Order: sequence, then C-alpha cells, then structure tokens
Amino acid sequence: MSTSAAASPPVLEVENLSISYHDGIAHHRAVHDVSFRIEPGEVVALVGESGSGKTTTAQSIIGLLQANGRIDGGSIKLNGTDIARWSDRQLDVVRGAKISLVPQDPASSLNPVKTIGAQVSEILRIHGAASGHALEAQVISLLERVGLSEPALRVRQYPHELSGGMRQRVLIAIAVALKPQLIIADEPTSALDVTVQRRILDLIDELRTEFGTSVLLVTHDLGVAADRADRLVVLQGGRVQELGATKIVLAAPRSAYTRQLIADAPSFSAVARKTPATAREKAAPSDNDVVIVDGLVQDFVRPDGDGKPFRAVDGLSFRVRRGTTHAIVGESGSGKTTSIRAIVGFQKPTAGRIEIDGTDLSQLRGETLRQFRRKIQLVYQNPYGSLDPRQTVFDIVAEPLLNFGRLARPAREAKARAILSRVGLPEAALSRRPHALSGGQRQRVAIARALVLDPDVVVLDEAVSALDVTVQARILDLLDELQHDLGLTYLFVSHDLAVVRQISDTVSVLKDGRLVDGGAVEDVFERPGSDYTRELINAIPGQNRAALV
Amino acid sequence: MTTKLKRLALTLAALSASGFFLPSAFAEGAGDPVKGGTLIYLEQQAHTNLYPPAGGFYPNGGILNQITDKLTYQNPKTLEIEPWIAESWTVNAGATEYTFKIRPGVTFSDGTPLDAAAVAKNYDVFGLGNKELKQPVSEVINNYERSEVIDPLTVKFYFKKPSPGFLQGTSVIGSGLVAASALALPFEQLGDATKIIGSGPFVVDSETIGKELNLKAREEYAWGPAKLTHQGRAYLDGIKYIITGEDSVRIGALLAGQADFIRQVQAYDEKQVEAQAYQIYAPSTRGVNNSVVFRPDNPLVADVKVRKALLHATDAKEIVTTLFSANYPKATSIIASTALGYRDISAKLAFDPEKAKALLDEAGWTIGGNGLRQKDGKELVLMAYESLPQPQNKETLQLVAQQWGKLGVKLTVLAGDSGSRIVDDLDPLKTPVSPAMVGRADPDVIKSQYYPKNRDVLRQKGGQSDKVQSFADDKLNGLLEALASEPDRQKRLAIAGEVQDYVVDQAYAIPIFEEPQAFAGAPYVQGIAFEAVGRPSFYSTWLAEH
Amino acid sequence: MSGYLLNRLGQALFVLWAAFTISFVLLQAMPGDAILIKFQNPELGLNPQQIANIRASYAADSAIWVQYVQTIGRFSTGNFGYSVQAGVPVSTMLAAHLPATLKLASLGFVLAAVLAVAIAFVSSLTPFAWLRGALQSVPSLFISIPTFWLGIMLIQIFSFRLKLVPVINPGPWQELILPVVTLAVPISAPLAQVLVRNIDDVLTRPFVAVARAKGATRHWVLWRHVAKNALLPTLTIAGVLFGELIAGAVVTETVFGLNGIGGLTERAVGSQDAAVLQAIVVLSALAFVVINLIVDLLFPVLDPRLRTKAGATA
Amino acid sequence: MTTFDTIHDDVIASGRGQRTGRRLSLPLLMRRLPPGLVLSWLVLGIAFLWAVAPWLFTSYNPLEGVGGEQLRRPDAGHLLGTDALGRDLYARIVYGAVHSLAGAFVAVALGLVIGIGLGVVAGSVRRRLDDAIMRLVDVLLSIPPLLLSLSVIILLGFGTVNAAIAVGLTSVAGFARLARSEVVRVRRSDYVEAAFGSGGTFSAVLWRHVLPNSLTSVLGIAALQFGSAVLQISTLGFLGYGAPPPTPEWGLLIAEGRNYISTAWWLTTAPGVVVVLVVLAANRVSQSFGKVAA
Repeated sequence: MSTSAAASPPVLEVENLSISYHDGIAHHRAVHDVSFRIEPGEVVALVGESGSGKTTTAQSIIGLLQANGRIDGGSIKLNGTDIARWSDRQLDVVRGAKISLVPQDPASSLNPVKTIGAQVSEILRIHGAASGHALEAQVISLLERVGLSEPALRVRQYPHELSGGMRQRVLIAIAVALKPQLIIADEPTSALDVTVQRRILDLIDELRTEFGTSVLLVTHDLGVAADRADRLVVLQGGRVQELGATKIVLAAPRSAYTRQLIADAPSFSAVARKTPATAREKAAPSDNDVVIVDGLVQDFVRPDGDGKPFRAVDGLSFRVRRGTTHAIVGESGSGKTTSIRAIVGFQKPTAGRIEIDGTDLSQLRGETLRQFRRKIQLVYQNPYGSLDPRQTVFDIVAEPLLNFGRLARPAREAKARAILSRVGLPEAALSRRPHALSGGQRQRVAIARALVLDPDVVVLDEAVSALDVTVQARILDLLDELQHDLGLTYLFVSHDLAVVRQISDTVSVLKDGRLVDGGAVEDVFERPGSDYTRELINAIPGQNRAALV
Repeated sequence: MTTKLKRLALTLAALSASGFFLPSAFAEGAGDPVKGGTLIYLEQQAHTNLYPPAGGFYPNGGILNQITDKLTYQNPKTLEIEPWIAESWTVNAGATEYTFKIRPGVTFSDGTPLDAAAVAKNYDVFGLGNKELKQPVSEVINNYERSEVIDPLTVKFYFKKPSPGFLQGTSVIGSGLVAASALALPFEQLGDATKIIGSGPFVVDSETIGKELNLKAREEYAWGPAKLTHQGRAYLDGIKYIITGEDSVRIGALLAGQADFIRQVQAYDEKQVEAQAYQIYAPSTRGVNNSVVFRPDNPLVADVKVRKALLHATDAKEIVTTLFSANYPKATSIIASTALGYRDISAKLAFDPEKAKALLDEAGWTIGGNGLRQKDGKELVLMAYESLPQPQNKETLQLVAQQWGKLGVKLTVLAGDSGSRIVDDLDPLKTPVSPAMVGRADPDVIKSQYYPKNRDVLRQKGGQSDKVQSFADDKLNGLLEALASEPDRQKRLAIAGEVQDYVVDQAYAIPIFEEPQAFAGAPYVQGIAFEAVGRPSFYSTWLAEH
Repeated sequence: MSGYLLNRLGQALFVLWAAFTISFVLLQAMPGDAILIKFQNPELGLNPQQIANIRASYAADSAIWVQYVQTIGRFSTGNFGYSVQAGVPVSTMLAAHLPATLKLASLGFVLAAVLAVAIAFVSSLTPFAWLRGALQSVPSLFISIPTFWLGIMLIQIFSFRLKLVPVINPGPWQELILPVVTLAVPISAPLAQVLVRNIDDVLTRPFVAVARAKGATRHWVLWRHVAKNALLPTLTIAGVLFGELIAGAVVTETVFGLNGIGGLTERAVGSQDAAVLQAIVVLSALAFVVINLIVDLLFPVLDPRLRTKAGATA
Repeated sequence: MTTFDTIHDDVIASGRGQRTGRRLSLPLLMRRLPPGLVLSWLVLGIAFLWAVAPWLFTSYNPLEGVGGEQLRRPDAGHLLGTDALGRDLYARIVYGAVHSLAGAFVAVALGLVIGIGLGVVAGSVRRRLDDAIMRLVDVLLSIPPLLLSLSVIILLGFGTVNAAIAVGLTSVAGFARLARSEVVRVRRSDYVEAAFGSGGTFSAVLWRHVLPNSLTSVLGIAALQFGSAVLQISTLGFLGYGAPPPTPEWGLLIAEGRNYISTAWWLTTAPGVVVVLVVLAANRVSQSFGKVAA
C-alpha cells in the first residue's frame, strides 16, 4: 500500500481494521477496513472530519476504545506483533512505554487534584523506570526539556495554575518520558491558540527527531497535517479516502473528498471568498457607519473580591460601515468576546461609547433595550449550547417574532419557514430538535434565528470555528450570500486568521484587551502594524503548502 | 370494737371465697429459696412520678411497691387487712377515728426513724395535699381531717365524716410511707427516684431517667408484713428495671433468656410464653372493669335510651374471645367479680341487638340514606380516643365500632398526640365516649372512678373539666359520697351494689372485661407476689438455679 | 477570608435564631402543653384550678411574647431551663443523653461511609456485570427499608433467634452493634448512590484515559485518580445527611431503647416538653451549621482548585 | 448545498446517541427498556390499580373483622393471613394502597410545588431575595426533619393527609436547593442569553426555556422522594403519629404489625415487603428519569 518500501519493519501496521460501537441495541460500524502503516521516525496524519473515525482508530491502537467499542476485525501490528486482541494486562506494559498519547484537550487531561510532578513521575513509577531522587531529577529535566519555565516550581503546582499551552507541554513530557516508539497525538493543538499551537507542534517535531519516535497525528486541520506530516491518511465516514505522501496527495488529490477538503480549507484558498470593496474607503470613517465603538473599557471585579478590578477590554475603538464585515481577531483572553457582549448590550461597559445604527446603548434600559435588540443579533460559537434542546427548530426560529409579537400566527409561520429555507434547511428539519441535527444544520438554525428579525447588524462569535472545514465553507458561503442579498453588516469574531482574511473587509486585532492593529484586511495582512499581528499571521498552519502552490 | 374487727375479717374472707387465686405465684417454687442474684425486669413505660399517691400508674406502683412499706398489708388471697408497719389498730364506731400502733425499730433507708411522727407527716400530706409543693390529695383517702401523734409509736387520724375505706386505703400502693426529706420536695422533683427515701426491702441504687433503674436489697430490712412466711432481708440482691417500650422486644428478650420478668404481656403472646414453660401472671386489678363510658353532657348520648341501646349492641363476649384470653374474664358488672362489694348484674348487660335497634328507634334515631342513624338532621357519630395503657384498647374500640356499626351508629376511634388527647378528653362534645378502668380493692374505687372531684369519667359539671355545660347526676354523686362515708360494712356493700345497678341502669358505662395486669416470668423466677391490685412485690422473689 | 468567615458566622447566627423562633412558634401553637399533659392525670386528680396554679408557678401563663423574650434571653446565656416532664434542668438531661447519641451517630456514619465506599468501588472494579448490577441495586434496597422495621427484624433475628448479641442489658459496645447497623444502612444508601454516579462520571474524564495511556492498571487509576475526584462532591451532601442521621437516631434509639437525644426527642415530643425540644432544635441547628461550615472550609483544603485565587489563568 | 451536513447528520446524531445516552426518541427508549425498569413500572402499576380499584383484587372487607378468624397464618383462604381482629391482611394492604400512595403523592407534590417555587424564584431573581430564600432553606434544613413533621402533625391533627403535609414540608428545602442550582445552571446557558438577545422578556424566557430545562432532573428526584415519603409516613405511624384506625395505611400496618412479630410475623413482614418493593420500583424509575434527563 505505502509508496515507500522500507527495509526495517514498520513501527505500526494497521490492516483491515474494523471497529463498531454498541448503542444498547446493535453494533454500528464506525471504522471500515482501515489499513495504513507507520515507518520508524515517520509522521503520519490521520485527517478527517467529525465522524470520520479517526479518533476511534487512534484509540483502538493504544487499546483504549470506549467500553461500548469493539474491534470487529483486522490487525494492529506493533513491530510485527498483533496487539489488536491483547488483554488490558498485556497492553498495560505497552501503553506509555512503547505507545504513548498526547490528548486533545489539555484543560481536562490532567488530574485537577494532583500536582504536575506527581502526574509526570507517575508514568516513570508505573513502569519502574526511576524512583526516589533520580525520579525527581528526571521529572524536572523532562519538564525542562518540553520548555516549561521554572520546572522546579511547576512540579509542585496544580494543573489549574498552568495555562493551556503549559499543560499541553506537561502532557507531552508525559508522552515522551519513556521514549516510546510511537506517539499518538490526537488533535494535540485544536484547543489551543494559533501561536501556541505552532510552538507545541514544533516541540513535538523536535522531540520526534531527537528520540526517533514515530508520530500518528490525528487532526481535522488539513493545514496542520500539511505542515507536519510525511504521509496522509484521509478518512471519511470510517473509510480511507486517500493515502499517500503528503506532497503528492495535496498536489494531486485522487478522491473527490480530498479535493473538497483542500478546496474548503481556508488556509489554502488564497482567494478571498467575497468580492471586496477597495480598501481605502472601507477604512475611512463615514456617516454610513452602523457600528461605532469608541474607547470601550470593560472592568471585572475579581471573584475573590480583594485587589483592583481586572480590565478585560481597554479603550477599544472601531467603526463598521453598513453592509461590510468587520473582524475582531485575538487569542483567548484577548477580550474579543467581552467587547462584543458589550456591543450587543449584554453588559454595561465601564466606560466608552457604543452606537448601533445611531442609538447610543448607554441610554437603553429595560423595554427600550429590548426593542433595540431587533437591530443587532448574536450568533454563538457553540450551536449546541445556544439552541434550547427542548424546542423544535421551528419554535426556535419563530420565537423572536413571538417576542415582538406584531405578526399574526400564520404570518409568523410563513416568515419562519421562509427564513429557514433561506438558510438552506430541509423542510424535514423544522419539526426536529437540535440534538437530531448536525453541527452545520444547528448553526444554520442559529443564523436563521438571528436573521428572522431583519437586524441591521449580525455579530458572529466564532460562529464557524466549531465546524468541520467543509461545513464551515458552506456556512461562510451562506453568510456571504445573505450579506449581499440583505445588506447585512457583520461583526465577525474569530481566532482563525485564515477565515478572517477570506471574508472580512476590515479587521481589529486585540491583545490583552488592547487594540494592537486595525484597518482594511489587505493592509493588515500585507503590512502588519505590530509584531503580534505578524506572529499571528505566520502561525497560520498550511503555509508550506500554500507556498508550494 | 374487736368484734367489729372480726366481723370485718369474716366478710372479707367470705368475699374472697369467690375471689381468685394466682396460678402458682405463691407456691414457693422448687426447693428452698436461693439468696442473691439480680432480677431483670422489663417495664413498658418509664415511671412518671414517685409521689406515693401517684402509685396508681403501674410503672410508678411497680417501683414504689419495692421501696416503700405501708401501714397495713392486704392479703391478696383473703383480702384481709394484716399488720405491717402498724402492729395493730383500732377504729371507732363511726369510722371517723383510726389509731395505729407503729412497729418499733423501723427506719427509712436514710436512717431516720419511721415513727408515729413520720406516719402522721405522710398522711397529712396524702390526706390534705400540699399547695406550695403542688402535692395533690390521695384519691384513696376521703374526709381526712388531721393526725395526732399520741406517743412516738402511736398515731391517730381524725376524719370529718366517716371514712370506712381508710383502713384498706392504708394498705394500698398509694399509701407508701416515705421519709420527710422526700415529702419536702416539690411535686415535680419527685420524678427522680433517687430522692424517694422509703423503708422498703429495696432501695434505689442508681437511675438513668427514662432508661433504667437499679434497686439493691436493704440488708437490715426486718419488718416485712408480719404474716408472711418470708421474713428479714429480700432474697434478691437487686432488681434492674429496664424500660423497653417495644412489646415484641420485651417478650422476645424474655423468651431469649435476656430478661427474667416482664410487664404487659399481650393476650396474643400468652400462648407461646406458656408453650415454652414460662409463667404468665395475670393478677386481677380488682377494680372497675375495663369499660366504655359515656359523657352524657354530649346531647348525642344524653338520652338514656341511646346509651342503653349501645350497651346492648356491645358484644363483650366477642371482644374477649377475639382479642383476649382466659385471663381476661368477661365483665359481669362495672367492677371485677373479685372486687369488694361486687354484685353480679350480667343480666342487665346482655348482648341484644334487636332490643338495641328497638331502643334507638324509640329514641327517634332512624336509619338514614348513608346507613347511619339520624335524628333531626344530626347523625349518630361518636368519637373516642384509645387509651394507651389499657391492653389492646385500640383493637377493642375498633371491635366496638364494628358492633355499633351494625346498628348504624358510627364510632370513630381517634388517634392523637397526648396534648390534643387530654384537651379533647375534657370536652364531652369532642369525646362523647371514652374507655376507662381503674384498679383498687375497695368499693371506694367506684367513687374514684365516677366522682366529679376524682376521675370524673362521666365529666360532670364542677368536675375535672370546665367545658361541661350542664350534666350532673346528683343521685349518683349522693350514692358515691354515701359509699365513701358509710361506716357500716353491710350498708356500705349494699350501697356499692346499688351504685353498680344505677350506673348500668343509666347505662353510663358499658363494662367489657375484668382487666388483669399481665406479667410473664422465666421458669426459674420463684416467689413472685402481688399486692391486692396487681403490682408485683419482689420481696420474697428468688431465682432458682438455671 | 476573614470577611468571608464573619459573613458565614452571621448567617449561622441567623439560622440558629430562625430555627429557635420557628420551633418556639410551633410549640406554642400545639394543643395542650407539657403541664396539662403531666398534671391532667387521673391518678393525680388535680382540678383545673390546681393545674392553673402549677402553670403559674412555671411562669407559663404570661403572654407569649414575654415568654419568647425570656426564653431567648435564657438560651443566649446557655440556660435551657427546666424540663416539666422530668423535673430536671434541660442541660443535665442533654448532658446525660448526648454521649449515647454521639457514639451511635458517629459510628453509624463511619459504618455508612465504609459501606458506601465498598459498594461503589467494588462495583466499579468488578469485571462481572452481574455483580456490578447487584451491588449497584443495593443502595436502592437500603433506602427502601423502613428503619424501625429493619431494627426490629435485626433484633428478632440476631438477638432472639440466633442469640448473637443481647439487646437487654448488654455490654457497652455490644449494645451498639445492632443500632449502628440499623442507623448506617439507610445513611449509606444516598452516599453510595452519589459515589457510584461520581465514579462513573470521573471515569469518562480525559485525564483517566491519559492515566491509562501511561500504562496504569484499572485499580491504579481508580485509587490514585478517580477516588479523590469522586469523593470530593460527596462532601456536599454531608449537611443533608445530618438531618437523616438525627431522624435515624430517633427511630433507632426508640427501637433499641437507647438513652440518647433521639429517644429523648421522641419522649419530649410526646409530652410536649417545650424547653427540651427547643434545646434540641437549637442544638441540632448548631450542629448542622457547624458541619456545613466545616465542609465549606474543608473544600479548599482538599481541592487545590479552590485554594489559589480563582481565574489565575483565564 | 447541504450535502456534507447531511452526510454527517446521521453519524453525529447516532454517535451522540451511543456515547452520552442523551434524550432518546421514544421508540428507541421502548426498545431499550431494561427488564428491571419494566418490572418496576409493573409494580407501580399494580399498586396504582390497588389504589383506584381495590375491589377488583379482593373480596374481603378490609375494615370488618370476622370473629374467631383472628391471627390466621397465610393460607389459601387468606393469602397473607389475618390480623388481630380477623381482618384479611391482603385486603387491608390492597385497600391501604390508596392511603399510602395518595399520602406519598400529596407529600411529594407539596414539597415539589413549594420547593420549586422557592428554588426558581431564588435562582432567577437578583441576589438579595435569592440570599433571603436560601437562608430560609438553610433554616428548614437545620431543623431535624422528623421533629418538624412531628410538630406539624400535632398542629394539624392526625390523619393521612396531614401526615403527608408534614412529610412534604420536610422535602421543600431539598427541592428548593436542587431547583435553584438547576435554574442557575440553565440561566448560564447560551440559549437563555440568546432568548433574551432575541428580545425575550424575563417572564417569557423563564417560562419557555428556564423552567422546562431545569425541572427535568428535579422531577427525577421527585420520583425518588415518592419512595422515601412512603417510608417517612410509615415511620410516623411507628412513632404513634400515623393515621387513626381502622385506616389500613401501609406504614401503619407495618408499625402495628410489629407488635405481633413473635406470634404472627406476617403481619409486619408482608406490608414491609410491599413497601420495599414499591419504593424500590419508584427509585428505579426515578433513575431512568435521571438518565433520560441527563
């Protein structure tokens, strides 16, 4: 199968692997006859979207399928020996020592009530690799190796005292502690900010080359895979769509699905999704500005009371012209979400002026505020959390009309149906509840709910970041259409510069609550006004490939 | 004088011919008495107060009977009054003056002498009460006037009116003699057993309120009732009272050998006790039978016809056979057949539903739509609270309710907390019917039961309750007063009979059965004795090898 | 922190006061009163006048609010007054009854905890589904049994039939065996249920998978990772369980005739011994408050996340 | 346009189905019912039928004893034997169902209504009132429940309903706390904010979103509470505060039967077992609620 015929036996060889889950009634196949191999020191990326079976495959390799999971057939050969049907007892020796795992979500992957030291040393103790002072020393050196500052201090700290990036480093330290032959990195960075993501991936590369470890990189982000992997395994619906050396696959994808993926991956498509007006006028202030934010300041009292308040947003100012898209970019903690919550009127700003379509928010109270909400609508990041699980799609979309109940029932229904079909939801979906919809469909519902009141401004808070690229692409297309047809103004909050570059006219870059850069997208991307912006741009994954094309 | 005494003795003996003998209670067991050992005695309820006149309450009496002596001793077999602390006595013809010669050398457990002065002090309190200390008058003493200490060993009591019941009264549980220190305490502090200093064969050793009470034998005790075969110190070293409220635990513990003697054995448990060769003791309480009484102040039962109807509607036999055993004889009068002054009026108590129906129709109570008897808009619905101390009273009342129900009369058996129970019980409108019984081996017992100033079970005006509107039966009260003060024995017994007839003719009460006090003891427990009204006396008790 | 403590103490005082007041009102509103119950007794044959005198002598005839002020005054100085029924100072009664209950309650709670932990951990460790199922249905069974019934059955079987432990006049520790079991069974049930739920919940957390990926065995993971995380939340129900504990104590002590606060409560309610009941209410309210305070202060000690200032890393 | 969405549609939906047992569609649920749960429903069903149509199950009169028939061992004539008055125990249990179940129902309903009322108000209004209510709840919790219900019974007088009320009051605090925490949880969710964002008034949002979403788990607990209510009522019976005779309330049957345990064990055992079964069933069902709600 593999294009490169290696002399030494592969570290891992998966053949015709089939896995199914039992849902209480019957088994449902999640992985069908998947085969691939990993040569020593090689990075293989399992690429696919949610439901593609990539995580299931990875779990089965390290023998940690969920309780209701089952290997139906095929083999998993580690250095030639098939471990697919080994008992826990047998696998315990392999796990950590020969195969180790870098998990997806650093936040919840460390035991909150145990010190970092304890959790790192644990793996060494389990496998009797070290004890006593030697153990301690080794732990510290490991932490040092993965680039944690003051390792001696970290040893005594608890997970919650570390940032996401630091935690991921700790987890990597655990993964490499015993110099395993294979590291399974399951979406190792998808929960991290781009800049951090980059450093973490660099670290993994380093360690790999240093220890000659092979890496199975599980990711949904083709960009990441393109940058880091020697070979790609593209999964969809539990089946291998395409398999081969990264360059070849990307250059000449054979399956339609891979082509689709590449086309939809924002980081690859240099072309902007929308037809932009010329940069000049977009940046310049004008009477046609529908959103005016001036010196916005937002303070929070610290939960523990003492000390001075914590300043989340510090003097943010920008203007958005009607019918354009303004992006607010920043990493977690940059205050982007805080500012838009103030803009849509969920928070009273500590200082500064916010004006939407001529109305000054600071004047609004109670009923007037409620009326104001018709002008500006918010679409949330997580479509699952933002839809009431007990309402049907139709009710969800019809509710805003009910709130401003001018329309009679039939009119209301008509409007709701219209908007739903406008966002491309099948009739069948109307009577469904959110849990029966896919992520993309949910986000469409959320958008429909936002649009049904014909607002002037729609605020999209990371509205597409939770979605698979192909889905994301469809939604972005939709948003673009809608903007054209309805002359909407978007306030687009995102951490993903690739997307921002595609769809927005103007952009504000936030760091620690401050505006570090702003203006027309082209200007900002071509001539970044700050080092931070530059760092952000360089961190965008998939640039090797972008360069390569 | 002496002739009078003889005659009294004779009558008593005659009466007790009909009286009943305890199965084996007095057979002094197998072999000679063994000294030593502690008797484990399971009580159903904790004692409330050890002021001697409060001894009517069984848990109180059960303790007082061990730690106090009385002036006289009433032989349970003959019901004859025999010497105890009093060596001898004289009564004047009018029964208004009693003179007692006190046995020398008797001391209370605190060392103070039990002499004429002490006796006088006791009876002044029992007879007159003590307002400051809230000590009430004893119900067994009538018409008491004053005492007089003639010499250190002679005391004389004077009565306003004849008080023929007094001699027997000196023998009852309510007349235990206690040291001055105890009488000096306010009533509410007499709940603490350790403060009760008596002259009895046992003394209170230690107490855990509401849980446990330990008595130990008094070594120097040498003044038991003169005619008892056993003299001197008690055989037992001590008695351990353990409060065990759960019936099932008491009986189970006894049969499992964890306890020696228990009070309150329910009739349904008797079989298995005897099956295991354990002994059931069911001494009669020789008093007013376990009965249901009416409060005629309540218009519903104001009409004698209604009461009579209900009397004839009550099938005492069914109740006894269903719920009780041979130890619970069916009532043949309002007092026990073993009681002094008993008269058999079972003819008047016949179960006769037809007659009952007729009487109710006569009284104008006709069956209504819902099957209940009605009269000018009112339904014949009566209420009664169960009486916790009486054996299976809840079941008894439910059976009565069943029987009355057949006539279209509804009897609601109320359950309630002690607060509401007592408050409602004072109000005839809330409780037109009430269970009642009291034990005491003297005709006076009838007075204690019915007289307004005593228990006032009928709730008469000017009695216990100020909720009573009008009802008062002067004829009855007259009879009761006469009963309490008629010096002549024969006349007195005649009056006793008259009262029994009158109460039943008026159908004030429906007697059901003669209530014994049911105890059970392990086979090796010997020499259990009971005073005339069924409180155990452990003076002569001993534990055989086991 | 001190500010927080003061605030908590304020709340505690309020709770005490409110509990006192509520119970006072309830007791006043009850039909009849201790004096009536004790002295309106046929054996005593007291007439209404005499009873009224007695009531006066207890100062129980003055206006309600006067009594309220007086009682609260006395309580604040730690003087619980005089028990009408027993005729002894309430404080001495409490002193006499508290030890038994403390022994019973603490042992009962310990046993309950042991039972719960055993059920929860064994059931999640066992490889056999049937055993797991069986064990996990035990708690439901435990809460389904009336406490008093359990007590009586235990006595019948273990004391009377099998003659293993005497219930009458037993040794100091013997006397506790059956009561402790009786008390522990119903308390252990909710504990076990919460534990089982928490364990299942913790087992799904990613850090467990990470631990397994280190090569840790299921036992290792359960004891070193799951245990503490699962046990922490159970602390929160301690306050609620306290109520159960008292209710259980009342019943247990009544069944076994133990001389503790529970039995005392039962009798005091029966005789509406206001002084005693008030004291008991205040006492248990105090215990409740203290327990909750301890739990709240304990959390930061046990859970590092609550120790350092929240939001250190946003 | 939506091709890819729909491809993933089923995968994700079913995937959610298998991993977290989230709210299943009814037919799925039916097929998924474990036997234990079915049995539990059966038990509850029978108990319910006893309550509504006891005469279908026995020909004996539960209140009228037959003289001479008392304390009969269980046999063909009397399935569970007879009591001291010669009343058929089985009949008394069957006819007692209505008292016990109604009692438990009233108790739970009371606790639920008041508790949820307090909890929802506390959870949804601003801090002052919230604090006040939660303090009140603390107070309720701080008074020993048994003591509380005893005094309430003494106040209201004896009887099944009053006992139920007394028991219900003790569960108010628990329900209030639970309801509050649930409401607070739901209020933090995006969809509630979104509802406000789309112009929902406070009351509208509360009614449409907060209540329905926060009360599921509360109802789960309610089923659990139902069982313990039966037990608490029977405990009251044991302490002598039960319904007045001849009410054949289950708790009372156990409580009164206990006196006969050494002579007629079945008198306390049979009703005891019935109560255990019903409470077990209630718990099982409540757990299943919990699962579906989670």
